[in-house]
Amino acid sequence: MKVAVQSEDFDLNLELSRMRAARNDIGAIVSFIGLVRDLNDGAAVTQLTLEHYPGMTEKALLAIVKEASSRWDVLDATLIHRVGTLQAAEQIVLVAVCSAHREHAFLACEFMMDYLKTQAPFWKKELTENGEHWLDDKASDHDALGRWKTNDL
Amino acid sequence: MKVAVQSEDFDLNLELSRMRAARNDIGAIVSFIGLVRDLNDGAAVTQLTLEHYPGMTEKALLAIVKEASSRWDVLDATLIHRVGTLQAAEQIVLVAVCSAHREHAFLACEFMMDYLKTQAPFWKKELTENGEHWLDDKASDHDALGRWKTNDL
Amino acid sequence: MKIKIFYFARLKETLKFSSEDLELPEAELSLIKLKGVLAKRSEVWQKMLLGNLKVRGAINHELVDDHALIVDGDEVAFFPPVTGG
Amino acid sequence: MKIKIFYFARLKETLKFSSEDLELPEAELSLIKLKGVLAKRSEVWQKMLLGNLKVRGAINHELVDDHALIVDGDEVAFFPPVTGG
Repeated sequence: MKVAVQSEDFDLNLELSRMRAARNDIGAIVSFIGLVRDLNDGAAVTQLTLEHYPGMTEKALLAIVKEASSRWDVLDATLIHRVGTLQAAEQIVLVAVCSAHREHAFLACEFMMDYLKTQAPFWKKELTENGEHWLDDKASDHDALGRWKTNDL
Repeated sequence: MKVAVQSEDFDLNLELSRMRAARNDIGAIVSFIGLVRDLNDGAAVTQLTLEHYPGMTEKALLAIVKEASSRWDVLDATLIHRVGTLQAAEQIVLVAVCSAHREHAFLACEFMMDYLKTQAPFWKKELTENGEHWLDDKASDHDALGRWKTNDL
Repeated sequence: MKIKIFYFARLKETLKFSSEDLELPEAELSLIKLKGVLAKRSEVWQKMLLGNLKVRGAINHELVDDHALIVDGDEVAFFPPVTGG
Repeated sequence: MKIKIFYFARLKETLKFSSEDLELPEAELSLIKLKGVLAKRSEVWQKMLLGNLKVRGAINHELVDDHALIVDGDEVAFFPPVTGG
């Protein structure tokens, strides 16, 4: 299991190669990459700045990976989140899950993204044609979290 | 949109790069890779041979991509399935979906895998320590399909 | 009518046929009736097409059920449930 | 008790504080009571901590609700709802 908070970009193939190395028991890998979109709520996004809470962030990401691993058969998982200033089309976040079975890989990956969106201490500030502003949290992200609430983190 | 049936291996990064080239409107990419597991129903798998129905396969894959694109906001999608003889840990299938929003990317990717598992004309023959045999279809795959049945393909 | 038939996977191996061209007196025929015609060839054909095996059919590259109608020029295929992915 | 407080994102920018060490007469205090103490500093503090903004809190790197208790040595953080991913 690997979690990382970093300003550098990540490489999906590299992360998958590391997880797959020297093992033949993986049947399914589901990965999610979140990118900076050039348009948010109708305004052109020039750049995005990501702030985080250094002392807490890695702990929160580890807790998410651990919780996912306790709910599903996860052979390995990687969660990388970038911080600092990013341009349109740059990669923000990677969640990758290896499992024997595809249902487990899909569920664990979605779960991790939904939890990350509402529980990990990152904040986005957008620079658009209309100036700079902090993003508000989305009701849809809180709704997405709802379906996993058999027990809380 | 791209579908392919091929004996050669595929490269996830290469496929994602192609889909991402010259566009800034992608917010989420979900990808699935299916691999040859060394163990199936308790027997060690030495190799896997994939047969398909050449005239029908690409049509079936295209129909799956089209159906997914009609149900969710899919900016681009790639579906590659290998045929021929594969060894343990080799890649079998790739489904990758680009969307503005993560829910759409996840749903479209899962949908495509569930449909492919039950609708695309591929057949697996395993060579294990106990000899060679054709795989049977799994009830769990038919169950997985059930949840998408608002209308059929 | 003249049709072409393909066999795949376990069916192809056991029947020792991968494809054939067939001429039939009927102008149209349901998939299940075609299975019946083929099953008369021998015990093996009977067992493979009308036995305990689940046999799926396609007409012109579309998955169809047993009641689908085959007409002149069609490409028919018989195979076990698919197991790709 | 002595505690450390961190502020993030909009709170940090508006309050012009990223962190502070604070000594308080109480031996323990709920998060909401701490907000009340800080809100007395000025109108801006009042508005940021007890206004319309949703303010989340963490104690020792764990997300907590307003009734969580802070004790000596704790690291407290205030921030808006998270928006990563």
